[in-house]
Amino acid sequence: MESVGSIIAYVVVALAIMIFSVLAVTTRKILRSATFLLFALFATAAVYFMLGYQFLGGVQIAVYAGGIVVLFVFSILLTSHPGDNSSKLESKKKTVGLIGAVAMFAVCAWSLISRCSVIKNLPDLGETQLPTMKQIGADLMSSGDHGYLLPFEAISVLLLACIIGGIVVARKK
Amino acid sequence: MDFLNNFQLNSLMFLIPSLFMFCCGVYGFLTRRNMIAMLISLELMLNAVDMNFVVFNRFLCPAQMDGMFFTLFAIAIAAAETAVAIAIIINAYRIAKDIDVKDLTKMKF
Amino acid sequence: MLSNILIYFVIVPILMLGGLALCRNIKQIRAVAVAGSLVLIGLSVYLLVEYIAQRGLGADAPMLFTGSWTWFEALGIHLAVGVDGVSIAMLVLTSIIIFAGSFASWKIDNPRAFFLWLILLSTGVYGFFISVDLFTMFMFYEVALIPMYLLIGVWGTGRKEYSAMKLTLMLMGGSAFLMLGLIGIYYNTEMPDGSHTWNIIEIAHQGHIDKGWQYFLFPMTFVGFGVLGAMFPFHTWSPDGHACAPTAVSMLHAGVLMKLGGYGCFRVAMYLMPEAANDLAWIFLILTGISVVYGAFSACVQTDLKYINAYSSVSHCGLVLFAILMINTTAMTGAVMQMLSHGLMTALFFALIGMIYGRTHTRDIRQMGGLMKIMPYLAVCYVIAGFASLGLPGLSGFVAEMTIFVGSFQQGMGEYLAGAGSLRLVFTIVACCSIVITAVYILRVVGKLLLGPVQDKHHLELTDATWWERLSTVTLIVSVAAIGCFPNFFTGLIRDTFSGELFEAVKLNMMNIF
Amino acid sequence: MDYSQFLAMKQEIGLLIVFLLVFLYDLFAPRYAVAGTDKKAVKGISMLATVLFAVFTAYGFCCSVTDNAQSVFGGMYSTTPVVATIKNILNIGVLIVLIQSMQWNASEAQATRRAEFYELLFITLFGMYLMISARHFLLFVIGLESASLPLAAMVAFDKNKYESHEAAVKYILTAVFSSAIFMLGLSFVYGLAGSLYFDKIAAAALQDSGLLIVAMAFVMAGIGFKLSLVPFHLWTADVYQGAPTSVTSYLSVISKGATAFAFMVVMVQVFGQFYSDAWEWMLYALIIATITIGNLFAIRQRNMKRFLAFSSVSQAGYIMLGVIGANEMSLAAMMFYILVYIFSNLAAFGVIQAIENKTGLVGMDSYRGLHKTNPRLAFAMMLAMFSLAGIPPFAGFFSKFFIFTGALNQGSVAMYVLVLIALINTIVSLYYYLLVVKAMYIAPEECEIANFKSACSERLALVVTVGGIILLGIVSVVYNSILTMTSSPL
Amino acid sequence: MEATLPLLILVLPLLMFLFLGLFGKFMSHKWAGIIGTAGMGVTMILAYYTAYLYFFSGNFVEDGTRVQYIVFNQDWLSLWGNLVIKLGFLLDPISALMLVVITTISFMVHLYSNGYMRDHHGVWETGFQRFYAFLSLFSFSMLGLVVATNIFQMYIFWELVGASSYLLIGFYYTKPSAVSASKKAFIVTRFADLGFLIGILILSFTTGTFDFMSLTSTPLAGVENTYIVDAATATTALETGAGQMFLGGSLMTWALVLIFMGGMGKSAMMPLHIWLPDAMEGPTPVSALIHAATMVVAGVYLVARLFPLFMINDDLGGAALDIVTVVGALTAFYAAVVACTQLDIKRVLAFSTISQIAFMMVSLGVSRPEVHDNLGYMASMFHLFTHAMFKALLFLGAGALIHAVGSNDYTAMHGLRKRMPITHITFLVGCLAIAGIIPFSGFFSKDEILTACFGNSIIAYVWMSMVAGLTAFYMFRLYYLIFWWKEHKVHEGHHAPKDQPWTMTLPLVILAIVATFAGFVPFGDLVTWNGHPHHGGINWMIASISLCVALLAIGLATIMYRKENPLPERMRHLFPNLWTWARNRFYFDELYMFITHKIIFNSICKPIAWFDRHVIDGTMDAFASVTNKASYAIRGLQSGNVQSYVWVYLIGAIVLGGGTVAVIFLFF
Repeated sequence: MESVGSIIAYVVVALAIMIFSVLAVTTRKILRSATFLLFALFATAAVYFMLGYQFLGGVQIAVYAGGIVVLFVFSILLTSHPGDNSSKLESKKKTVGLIGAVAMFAVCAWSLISRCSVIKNLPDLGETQLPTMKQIGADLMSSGDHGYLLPFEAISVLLLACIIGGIVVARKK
Repeated sequence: MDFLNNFQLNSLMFLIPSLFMFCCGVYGFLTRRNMIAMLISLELMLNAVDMNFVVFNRFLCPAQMDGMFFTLFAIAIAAAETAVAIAIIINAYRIAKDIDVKDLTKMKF
Repeated sequence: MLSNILIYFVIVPILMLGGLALCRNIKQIRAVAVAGSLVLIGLSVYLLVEYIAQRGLGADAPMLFTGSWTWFEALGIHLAVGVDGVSIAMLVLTSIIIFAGSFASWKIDNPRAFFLWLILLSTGVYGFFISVDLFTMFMFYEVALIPMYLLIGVWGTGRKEYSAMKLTLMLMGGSAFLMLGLIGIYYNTEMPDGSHTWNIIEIAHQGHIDKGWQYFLFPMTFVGFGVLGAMFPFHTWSPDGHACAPTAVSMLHAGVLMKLGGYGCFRVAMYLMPEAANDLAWIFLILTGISVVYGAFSACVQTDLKYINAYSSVSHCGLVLFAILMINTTAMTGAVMQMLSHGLMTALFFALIGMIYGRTHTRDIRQMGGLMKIMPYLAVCYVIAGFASLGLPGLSGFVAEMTIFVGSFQQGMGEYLAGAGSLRLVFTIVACCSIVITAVYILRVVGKLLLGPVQDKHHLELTDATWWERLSTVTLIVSVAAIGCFPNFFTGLIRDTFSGELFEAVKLNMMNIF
Repeated sequence: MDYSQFLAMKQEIGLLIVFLLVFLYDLFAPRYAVAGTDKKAVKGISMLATVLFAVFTAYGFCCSVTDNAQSVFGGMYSTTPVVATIKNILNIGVLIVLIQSMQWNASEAQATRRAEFYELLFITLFGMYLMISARHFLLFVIGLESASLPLAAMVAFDKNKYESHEAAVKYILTAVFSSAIFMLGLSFVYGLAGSLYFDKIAAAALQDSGLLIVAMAFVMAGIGFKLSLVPFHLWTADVYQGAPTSVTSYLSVISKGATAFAFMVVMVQVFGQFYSDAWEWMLYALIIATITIGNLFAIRQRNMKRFLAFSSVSQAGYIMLGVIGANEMSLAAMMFYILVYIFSNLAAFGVIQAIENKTGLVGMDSYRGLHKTNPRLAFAMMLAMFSLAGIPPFAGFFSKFFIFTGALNQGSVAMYVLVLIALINTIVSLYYYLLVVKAMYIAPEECEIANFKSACSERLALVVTVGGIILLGIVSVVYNSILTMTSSPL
Repeated sequence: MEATLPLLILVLPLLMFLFLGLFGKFMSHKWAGIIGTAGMGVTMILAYYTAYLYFFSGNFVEDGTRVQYIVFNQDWLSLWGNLVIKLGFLLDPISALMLVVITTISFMVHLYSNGYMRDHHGVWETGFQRFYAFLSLFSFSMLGLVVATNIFQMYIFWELVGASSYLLIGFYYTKPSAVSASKKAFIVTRFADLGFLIGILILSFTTGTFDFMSLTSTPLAGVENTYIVDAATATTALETGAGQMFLGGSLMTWALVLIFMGGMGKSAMMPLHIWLPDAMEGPTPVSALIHAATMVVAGVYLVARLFPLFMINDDLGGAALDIVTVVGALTAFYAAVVACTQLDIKRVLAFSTISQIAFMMVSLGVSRPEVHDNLGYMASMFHLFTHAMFKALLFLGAGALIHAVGSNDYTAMHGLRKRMPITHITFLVGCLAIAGIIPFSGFFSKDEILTACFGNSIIAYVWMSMVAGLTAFYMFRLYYLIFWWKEHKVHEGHHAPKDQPWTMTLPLVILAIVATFAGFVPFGDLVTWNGHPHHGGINWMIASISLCVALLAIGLATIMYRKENPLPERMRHLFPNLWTWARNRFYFDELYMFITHKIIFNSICKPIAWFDRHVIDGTMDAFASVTNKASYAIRGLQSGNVQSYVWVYLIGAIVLGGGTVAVIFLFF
């Protein structure tokens, strides 16, 4: 049994995710699209909070909403003039896209539903078992089992590479 | 209110919206002609995946935090990807003065 | 390793390749080619003598001069060599044809590259004949095939690109089946210690292949080699390929390379899988029987000299495979004799055609005539080659054909009277008919090309053979006549293989099935 | 926290040191010593990177000889003799690529991003190392992304060429899409198994279900993308064509080789247990499609780079035959195949690059009559084609033969059918490889490429690759030592 | 007997062939002729000596029987089990006879050719050396054939004579008619040889031997070096073989009939005779040697060689011998009728040859032990001998005429009896001999043949007598047309025909003498089927009847052809169709032309060649073009649009996953 509040919260979040996703890919104004993406990302962050991963929710908002979407907006402003509408889609293209998306959805959803072991109720956990900041920090620096020191180091290299790559590509000369 | 009384959050309730989000991303990627819009669709897809990991982690195996950490790193990767992609797209825009993916079909067959 | 004489059949050509790379002018290139081929002839003759001597001293192993050196240990791949009479006959044949071929291409363009490829080809051929390891055998087989592409493509005439491509692809198509078959054989051999082996001798002696697998592997290997043996309906590379190839290549290809097919069919397909060979022989008997008459009939209406000869090769090589499928000592001996005979004779033919073409610049028999008057030497050689082809006694063709016919007939009639079906008998008689058809097309060519009035007045100014051409043809004619006059020497050499211990084991299997 | 565990990652650390040295040189050396077109600048950074990498390669060999299998970071990272060997094989390839690219890097267009080329290249290689050694999917994903994101930047390196940018866009978009699909599959796997450690997933004793298979399919698609397995290959041709040739050759051999190995590890260690052999059947279908469609496309190509792209698609199918065999012998055969493929393909790319650097021509028609003007280049190209086509006595024949032998080890009829299809496809591939030979040797026209003297580095690379093509197969030591390595567990 | 002497007989011509063939062009024509002729002369002397030793030394008679004696027998090629092809030298009555005949005629021809092979000014024909080389080759092959110890040796030399015949017919190789004639001769005989070969194969299968002595089972013992025959084995083999049936006939009958087919080809029996008239395109001495005296009787010789087998077959109820008779009888009549209408002098002689050989065949065919102890066999050999002499004479005479006149057509001759007296006389002798006028040799041999026929059946006798009459008629028709009638005017610048130089007339004279007196040779003592002397004189009743027939025919010919008169013309209008058909040789050539060109070439070869190029080759090309088409068809996959790439990717992944799930869930 869930509290009514959580039910409402769930419904709102789920609807938000779906609606903003649809809007993000269907709106003809590119800047709006970025905005709807932002909302969808917020909704996702809400899910994280709902499930008790506050740190993750924070990261989601900070990196995605604060970083990536801003990047999008900048680049949109750089490459298109405000008020530009993308032209209407050809129906053929729409159909093709729909076929792909629906097929994907059908196959995955069917396999998810048919697989009962994946469908589980929310396990009731004590506060202690949810990841705390401290624990997350410790795990990130741990080199043992379920320690993430190596990926942490590795991704730094990746980010460095992406910085170099981005600079090389974007450099004028 | 029986329905409400018996209502329990289960994993599917989160998986389906996330899947829906993923498929929206797919649709967008397949149909949008603006490359940045395509990137936006990709972000939706990646985000859906992240959500999947978190949901699975929380519902199925809360003991370890593999999923959460994966999501953490995936967000970083997504950021890096976006950065590089946007750099490349802007670069292409500088050359082609256009951002329509349809025009990038010089090489084919 | 170097103490084994057989290795030198590969080493000498490789040294020749090195020598060619160092050559500065055409004279040196010729010198290398001639010296190398002389060394090879010497080696083959020495091997022949030594082999006979060892047999005379009572060596009764199925193969002599055997040697085996591990190559890829984990896969059981060895560089294993060994020869019996058949291989020696083939080695001698190869040496003679390479010798003659070198002289026939005395004036070729870009001689260094030409001889490089030619020698690479012969390396493959030699390697194939000395190997008793399926892997090395297959490797050398393919080494021998690919130079054909460039040799035809670069130095050929006519639709050379098309023909070269077709030839290469079809032959490689055959070898695709072959590769599958060979790997299959490897995995289905079962040595006493449970391991697999590639070694032919070991497989034939101990590693009995499961019968069910034989039914799959036998057709694979037989067709694989059969493509090179110009088996109907996989022969169509032959007319086009031969027609476009330069002289020495036609010689080597028809003379030696097509023999790889026959040799492989018997050494791998028949030898290692006698049961399947026995049960499935009928399919291939029909195909090869068709080849024999089909090639001959097709040759009757061709107007291009090389096409005539190519179809005639289809017919003759069909007879080789046909005889192999008879599964008896005589017919199989005949098959090897036919390989020798056809190799020499057809090389002679192609050499002559090349020489005639080099003078008249046409191969269309309708545009030539009366060459006997203009170039009597070449014409006479052509007639001799023709007689050899139509099986005139005293030349090699007769010996081979008669051995085959007697062997096949004995087998066929025996089976028929024993109530085991008349297929072999009927097809033997069909094959016999080829001697008439062969006479028809050979005499047609001789009549149109050499005899009668001179067709083209320009031809009157042409000259007869030069010394190197004479040397080339004389070598071949002497060999053809030698086989034709003293056949027992050669059949004796070959027969060992088919009546030796190895073949007895095979035949034993066969009798059980019968 | 046990930082000593990093010491197990000798090769990664070594590579990072090389990277850092180059990076620091780039940062702190005077500008004229890195950028510009004067000799010193040109030589400095290229020589530094190449020599350092050569030293590192040698060091890698020393490691692999002495080191035992080790698993560190809670089983997230593992190194074994086999893994060290494949890394060494890749190092050799990269070294050749570096030597080949020196001439291109000396060009004016490269003046301002010479060092970045090396830096990005080393990082992608680092990513591949991680992919190969990863025993946890997070690390694997990071490796995969490190191996592909910087590559996108490298594809776009050719500033002046429109194709380069088009290729980069296509590459980055499909790569990100692919990684999304890949991670979706991973999320399902995670949902089913509850862990991302390879061994734990394998030990999870999962029930058979559609979800698992769909997840497997997505994972395969994600890795297959990098391998350019059909139908995940469509980016290949465009990217290969558009990218600078050095990058193309790097993509076609190193990236492919590393991914193939990683793919094998994932399939055998993670999915090998599920559904007994469902993954084999899926791979079976992919192999047939890959070989056949790659070949069919390759037939029609007139651009050498695009042609080699499709050829490499088809080659990927052959490499996968080593995976599907799923035994020691086919593992060894696969590694040998990768090695030989590196040499053969790099020989071809070496010739293409030499000609492109000199004349800018990459069309097959420009190669007509090449043997008259540049006989050595033509010869090297021909050997490369023969080796790729699997013609003895060149190395390609041996690798093909071994990979077929390995695949048939199971002895099932399905395998025979698969190998037969592959063999029939070798005929088609022979056809188009011979087309190149035909253009160079048989076509009667005058060649539009005049005789020229290629740069020292290019010649060195060609000598090495041609030597490899000739010797790798015949000298059985190579294969035998690889086999010795693979007889130890992964 | 030493092996050297017989070996020399074989080797000498072979050496001559190699010598003249390889070095001929380095020597003058004259010396080539002299060397060739001398070589043949030596061979002839050796052959005579051998024959003398065989017949008269007494060493080869055991208990009143002439033995078969193997001088040497060398393994040549080992085949199946005991089947070994040997090359050897078998001396027995018929081979000794043949040695004499062949060397004699060959020597005469060698001698004669010295004159014949140059024109009126004494200029030698081109290729004169080659001509002698080929003659030597032929002599070698023919000698090898007759002394064969086994059937395969016979087959080997059989092929060789065919080849040398081919070379000699085509001697004037620039003449298209000669080329096609030689080709025809070779191919027709080759076709017959196919039968021969299969016959040999069957025979060797049933009996397990090639050897004549084993086959004919004449056990002889006591003579040194004699081949000891295991008669029991051979007979058993024969009987088992004879009992096995194949397609309605016993194997043995099949074997013998097929072997006889080979003989039919060589001996130009109908319907395989068509090559012989055309073979007259060769130089006339060649016709005399090969196509009259020696090679064409090889078929008869073959049947004679295997005669005991034929007899056994006959005993067992096989039809082989009857087939020989019927074929011979039909051919004899056919050829005689055709000979009556031909214009070309050599063709008349050619048909006459066919007819005469058919006589020998019939003679063998009717020969039975119960009829005068196989008189037919002896008669056949006798006729072979006499025919060789007088037919060679006729041909050489014809050659002299042709050489003098420059044409084969006797309408160009007429009235030559005064201008060429020697030729006239010798030719007349030949005509009388062939017509069977006492005391010329033909009379005796033909009489014995008719006696043999009479003993067998009255029909055969009447039939053959009729043919004998026809023979006399057409020969004298020829004789009158050439030597009588009104002489043609000699045109300006042409030489008047006259007798030829001694090299040509000497052989004529010698042969005329032989042809006259050969009938008195005590043949019955020398050549019989079993080696026992044959005793029996002339059957005067039959002899006188046949003499009458011959004289009547000659009389008729005299009436019709002695002078130019309308009688022949009237006769011709009496039987217009018969005449036309006979003149056109009953359209056999046209029939063969139809079969070879229309059926074999146009209906078999060309369709096969078309099939090969279009269907088989087309299929192979189709693989290539289908691949190319497929390649073209799927190029849309690579549309260049990244979204379509991704779509394919996506669908690929979904199908891979979903498809596998579907397959597993549906089928497992």
